[in-house]
Amino acid sequence: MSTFLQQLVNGISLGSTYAVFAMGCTLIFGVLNIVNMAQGAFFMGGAYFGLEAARLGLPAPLALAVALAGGGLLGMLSELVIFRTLRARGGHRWMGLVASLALARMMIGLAQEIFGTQVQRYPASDLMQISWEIADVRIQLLQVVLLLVSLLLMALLAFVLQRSSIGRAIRTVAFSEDVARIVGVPVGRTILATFFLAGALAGAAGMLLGNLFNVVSPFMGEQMLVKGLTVIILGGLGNVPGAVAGGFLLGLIEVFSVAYVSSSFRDAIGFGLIFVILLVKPNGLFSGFEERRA
Amino acid sequence: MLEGISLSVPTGSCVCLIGANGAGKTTTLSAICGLVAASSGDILLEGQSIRRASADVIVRRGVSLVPEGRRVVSNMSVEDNLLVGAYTRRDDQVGADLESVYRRFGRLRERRKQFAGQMSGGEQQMLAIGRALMARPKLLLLDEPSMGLAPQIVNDIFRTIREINAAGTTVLLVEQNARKALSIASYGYVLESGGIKLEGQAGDLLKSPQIVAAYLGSA
Amino acid sequence: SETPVNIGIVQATSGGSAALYGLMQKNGAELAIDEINTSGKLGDYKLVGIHQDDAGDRGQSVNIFQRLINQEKVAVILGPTLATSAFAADPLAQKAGVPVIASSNTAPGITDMGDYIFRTSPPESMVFPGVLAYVKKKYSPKTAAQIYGIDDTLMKSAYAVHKKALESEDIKIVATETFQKGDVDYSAQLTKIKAANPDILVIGGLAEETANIVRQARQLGIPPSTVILGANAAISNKLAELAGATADGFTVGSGWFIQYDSPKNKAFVEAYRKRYSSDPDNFAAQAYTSVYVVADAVKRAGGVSDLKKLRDAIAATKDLEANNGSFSFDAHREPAVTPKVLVMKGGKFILAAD
Amino acid sequence: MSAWISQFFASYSNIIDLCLLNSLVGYGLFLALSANMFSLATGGFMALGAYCSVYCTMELGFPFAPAVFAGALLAALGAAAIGAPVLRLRGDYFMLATFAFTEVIRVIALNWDSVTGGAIGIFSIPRHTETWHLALAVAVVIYVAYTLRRSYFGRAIAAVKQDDVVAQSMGVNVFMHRLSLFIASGFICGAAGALAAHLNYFIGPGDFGLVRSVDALTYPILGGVNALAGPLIGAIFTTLLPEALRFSNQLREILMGALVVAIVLYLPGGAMSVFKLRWFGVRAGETKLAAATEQAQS
Amino acid sequence: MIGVQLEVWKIAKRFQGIVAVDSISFVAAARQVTGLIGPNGSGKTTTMNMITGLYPADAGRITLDGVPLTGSPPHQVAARGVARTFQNIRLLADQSVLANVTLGTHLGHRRSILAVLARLPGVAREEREAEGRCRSLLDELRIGHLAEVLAGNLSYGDRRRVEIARALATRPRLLLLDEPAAGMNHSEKEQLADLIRQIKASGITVLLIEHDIDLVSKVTDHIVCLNFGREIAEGTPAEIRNSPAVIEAYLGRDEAA
Ligand SMILES: Nc1ncnc2c1ncn2[C@@H]1O[C@H](COP(=O)(O)OP(=O)(O)OP(=O)(O)O)[C@@H](O)[C@H]1O
Ligand SMILES: Nc1ncnc2c1ncn2[C@@H]1O[C@H](COP(=O)(O)OP(=O)(O)OP(=O)(O)O)[C@@H](O)[C@H]1O
Ligand SMILES: [Mg+2]
Ligand SMILES: [Mg+2]
Repeated sequence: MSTFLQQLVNGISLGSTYAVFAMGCTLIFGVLNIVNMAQGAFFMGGAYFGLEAARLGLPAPLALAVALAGGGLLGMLSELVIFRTLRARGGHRWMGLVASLALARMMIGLAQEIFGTQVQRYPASDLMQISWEIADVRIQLLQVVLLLVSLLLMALLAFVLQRSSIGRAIRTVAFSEDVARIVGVPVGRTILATFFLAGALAGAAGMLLGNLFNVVSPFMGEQMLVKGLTVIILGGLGNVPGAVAGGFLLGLIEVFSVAYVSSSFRDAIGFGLIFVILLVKPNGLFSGFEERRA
Repeated sequence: MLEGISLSVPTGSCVCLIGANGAGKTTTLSAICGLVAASSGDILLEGQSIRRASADVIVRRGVSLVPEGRRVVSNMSVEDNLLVGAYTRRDDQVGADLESVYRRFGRLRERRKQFAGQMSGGEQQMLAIGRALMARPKLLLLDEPSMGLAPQIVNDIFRTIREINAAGTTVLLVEQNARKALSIASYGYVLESGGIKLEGQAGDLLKSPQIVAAYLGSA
Repeated sequence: SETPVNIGIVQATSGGSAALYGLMQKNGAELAIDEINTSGKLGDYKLVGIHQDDAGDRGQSVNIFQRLINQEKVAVILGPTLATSAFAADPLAQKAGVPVIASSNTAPGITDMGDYIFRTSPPESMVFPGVLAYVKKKYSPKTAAQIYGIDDTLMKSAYAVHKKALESEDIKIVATETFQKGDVDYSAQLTKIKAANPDILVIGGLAEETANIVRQARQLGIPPSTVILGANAAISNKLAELAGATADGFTVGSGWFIQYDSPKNKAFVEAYRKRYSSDPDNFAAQAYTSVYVVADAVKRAGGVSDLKKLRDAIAATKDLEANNGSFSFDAHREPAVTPKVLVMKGGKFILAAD
Repeated sequence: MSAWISQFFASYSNIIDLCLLNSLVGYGLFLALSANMFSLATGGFMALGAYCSVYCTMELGFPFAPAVFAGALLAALGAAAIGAPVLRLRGDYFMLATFAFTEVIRVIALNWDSVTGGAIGIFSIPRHTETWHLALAVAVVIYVAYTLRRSYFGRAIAAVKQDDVVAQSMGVNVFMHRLSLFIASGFICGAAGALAAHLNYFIGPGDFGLVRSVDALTYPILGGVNALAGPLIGAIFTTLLPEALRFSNQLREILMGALVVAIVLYLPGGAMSVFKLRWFGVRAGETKLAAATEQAQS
Repeated sequence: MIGVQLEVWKIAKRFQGIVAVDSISFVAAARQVTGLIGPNGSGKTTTMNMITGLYPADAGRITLDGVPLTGSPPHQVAARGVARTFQNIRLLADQSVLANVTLGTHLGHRRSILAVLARLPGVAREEREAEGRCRSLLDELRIGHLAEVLAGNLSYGDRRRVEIARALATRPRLLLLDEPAAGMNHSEKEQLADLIRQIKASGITVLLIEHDIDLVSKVTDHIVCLNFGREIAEGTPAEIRNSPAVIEAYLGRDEAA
């Protein structure tokens, strides 16, 4: 029983890192409908920003703010350098994929140059070490914080997207820039703000994960990007609660397939399941109905 | 595609623009609200040039467009489509205006939670008009607002345009239904091959034999 | 005038975690080349290192091998970083008759590719049984759990070696778990292992992975009485840095370690620190040794005009003074070194007291 | 002179082979992309082709050609099998499902030691693939693509790509068209996998993962999805780039990224759109359009 | 080309609780023009979508010359000789007008893929014929000069013409037109009316959805009027224009003649 509970805790804490990162992804991939493969690099960048801040002796919340801002700035940079130009020149969505992959590559190379190739860790702080043992189940303070942060961010973001005029503006821009202009939405600024938001979420996720698992490396974003994409598609593109639910789901699937089947088939089980889910729900688990019509 | 068009829409008036397919009517409206850049000439709004202003700035200054082909945001609900129409507004009258759009188009109220993309053609047209009204524009540009609407609704639409105009909004109307358009407009321009071919008081145009033959048909 | 001896150094310095090992080896090799050239011990011969980065991509490794062999006319190739690259590229050198000396490939079958293929990195099978024997003697464990990287050639073969050694020592394997490159969370596997309550835990992972597994294992409450053993590749300064105090008691075997007490080694560590302002690891040391092996062979072969002769000279390397004592190749062109058992204590590897 | 050529070939033959091999994969993806199928199944298809053909040559003693065919066929069968359910999915959902396929194949390859050798892979594979095999395969695929593009089949595919409702309403069996392209793409990728396996003595599961699939997509996209030569140009460019930039050592990754970004930004229609750039101030194709619209107004 | 008779019997369609078509039955007689009118959202386009197989009908039956059509996917319906235009114009925007129209000839090609790959002589001939026919269709619709223009650059009215040309290129036996006159002015509508009469004269059955009651009256033989997914009136144009139900629900007082 305690093993089961421990695995549940493991799954939820892994899932919450996926969830925070996936929220940023769903903003860009789902809501804005832009393929930005550099999202994983913002995640990595955020972790390094946070790391440097922590090494300068900033307290954890402030370091998190630095990671957030850093990730956000990187996001804005990618919009300004790549996507804005591509849009202006009528590039295809797929070109964004190639360009952002290349951007991610540059950022990884740059991180290697600046911080070295090796994995680094956050300075050990007492706060990070706190953990409890309840009925033989270990829970870290950090895990709880991460869970709360992901739920809070979800509530906030879902509200902004669904209920506020900013959310409507973003969705309108994503549908058609011309339509957005017609109703007076400043297209460029809105997209830039969305990129900031998505980058900030990625950066925050990077720092949280870096703290929880003690791994900051130039390559940390690559696998996370894959997880993030999986999660947002699983949860239904552009659906913020879906991304969060999908994050927890993926975390739990992974942990439980290790726990009760076999760790060597973890990914096969995970992806096999996703395959089946997609066949049953072709627009993701939490999709509404088809909005297009003939 | 357009060459040397000059037209003026006095404050508070209702001016109508007619012409054959491909004459350049849509392009004219697009140029006014900043969607396409005019390659020469100037566009003045209340005496100030808006030729180089970006579309969102123009909208903020009170220009609102009902675009050709509806262009509703298909993956957003009807209500959100209307609310995004009021994006530039910061006053507290938005709710009241929403109510008045719903009063005008009962169908939209029934379907406020439905995705706009799932609406029928005519319902989308109502939505596009409603969205433009939500901005409370000073200048309303309408590109074939009656397209795809049932006759009864068409009459409603023209009545609405007249009311809005009477309430002080300046209207520039592009219509294929020239007879109806000229009957509510005060002044009209006829566009052909990217240039203005004829202009005059709406009443005079309605009687012009040329216009009757080409655009009105015998009633 | 000087006769150049071109030495191809095929090490990944970009493109993923391979770069970590590649960079170290490149550093070690270049340090050795410069030392030898300034010492003038090769007389008219001057070693010229030609480093090429294959980014850990074996398509590129093959491209590089072709060019080094046919265009640069290298006398010997050091590398490549990854065993998968070696399997693809080494046959070219074998065919062309150019000796290859690997200093990080520890997978089985490397030297089976042909008589021109050598390595200075002791394969896991040479190292681990000694480590296990030591642990068995000291703690007499009955049960073991294994965790290894299933998608890594190196770790997959390390796993097989570990398993065989455990079986031959009659230690029961109560749990076998795997992970993949890029994983950061091992808690699911470790929770399972904790439930199986093994006496020892054997990790088949690279240094960074191992560090995290060790740390998370302790965090999840796997008790200090469970001794943790690692693979040869886990030996790195990173381990202590990443795992902190939780790494205490971590046990590994190695052909080389930084505190090895010999004048040659002290000089190497000193020179390395001075030049790169960081500590060398065993990959750097093995690459360093490789260059000395080449230099020695060039001398004995009397030049590089005949690569067959050079190969024979390399194969005949015997009792060469190296930074880990004396170095020889065995009949299979594998390093004949006596591995040492190291235990982590207070952030440092120390020689295990028997 | 001939000495120079043989020296050149000895030094660079693997690069040439890789260019051709990647082009072949690129054309496999080109077909899929031409019907809007953003497929990440490439890695899986190549793995099927590679392992199957190696099994045929090394275990069953097949000659080379039948072994390659068997590999390609198995990949095509794989495409047919997953095609039916997966082709119902749209856009990114399709992408994820094909990626899931690749991952499942990779994990199977990692675990099925007796056939695939697990992570250690299979080495000492006989080297059968010659440069002319690859060149021939690329030539055949280009011919097929070229001929089909200009036929009613090509028009139907173009319609499927942009609006499948329209295509259906004009009598195009959208599902069958997409499925046959997907199978063709699987066949080509499988053949490429088989050829790759017999090129470099060694295969392992790491060769066929996500990276492989994404790289394969970038060839046609970077080259230009609307031009037949796109995949060729894209593949050659991406294969040569790391070699050409080798001088830059540590900065290589950064330079490579920057170059690709620059190309995408300056040629947003792909590298092949360089031919549509303004030469002499006039854009190819533009004059025609302007003339036509002028007429329209008179 | 011999037009077919379309029979629609008690078809229904609902979307998540919205009843789009409740129960509709009508017959579009062979080689005649039948009008389908009704207020916005009354289910006209949905009916057309069910006929063409884009939406499966929830209930009811659709037949062509007595042979059931219900349940066939759209491409099979097209193969039976049913062609349509779309109310929300659906052209391939980045392709030329000619390419858009030539797509309509898809079903006309008899040569197999293998023949295409082998470049048999018949293939090229077929292609040439198809292109020739499409060009003459464009000329008929007075947009021949726009053949090479990208469809996305056309004005609204011209796009409608391309839609019609594309549908005609399929050599239909039943042509479904969804508001073809939207966006056209008076004289353009006159031309369209002539075209519809010509189409009828060539023996094609036409089902016409249109809000311009004058146009509908001019060209149709028979009109069906819907409201809230049900049929409220049926008859000749004159009968419909005078039907109180139609006036009440659809035309409004001013339009009644
Ligand atoms: N992006 C473009 N590129 C080239 N030509 C264009 C473009 N947009 C419009 N045109 C051309 O400009 C001319 C005017 O088009 P416009 O859409 O303004 O006509 P319109 O008067 O609104 O016609 P309609 O009544 O059919 O809507 C047309 O001939 C059209 O082909
Ligand atoms: N896919 C869909 N999902 C939900 N509701 C739909 C869908 N398609 C149509 N509807 C609804 O069904 C009703 C009938 O739509 P339809 O398009 O058939 O109307 P119509 O008679 O063609 O109207 P119009 O003259 O305005 O084009 C409308 O109220 C519409 O909102
Ligand atoms: Mg227009
Ligand atoms: Mg309709």
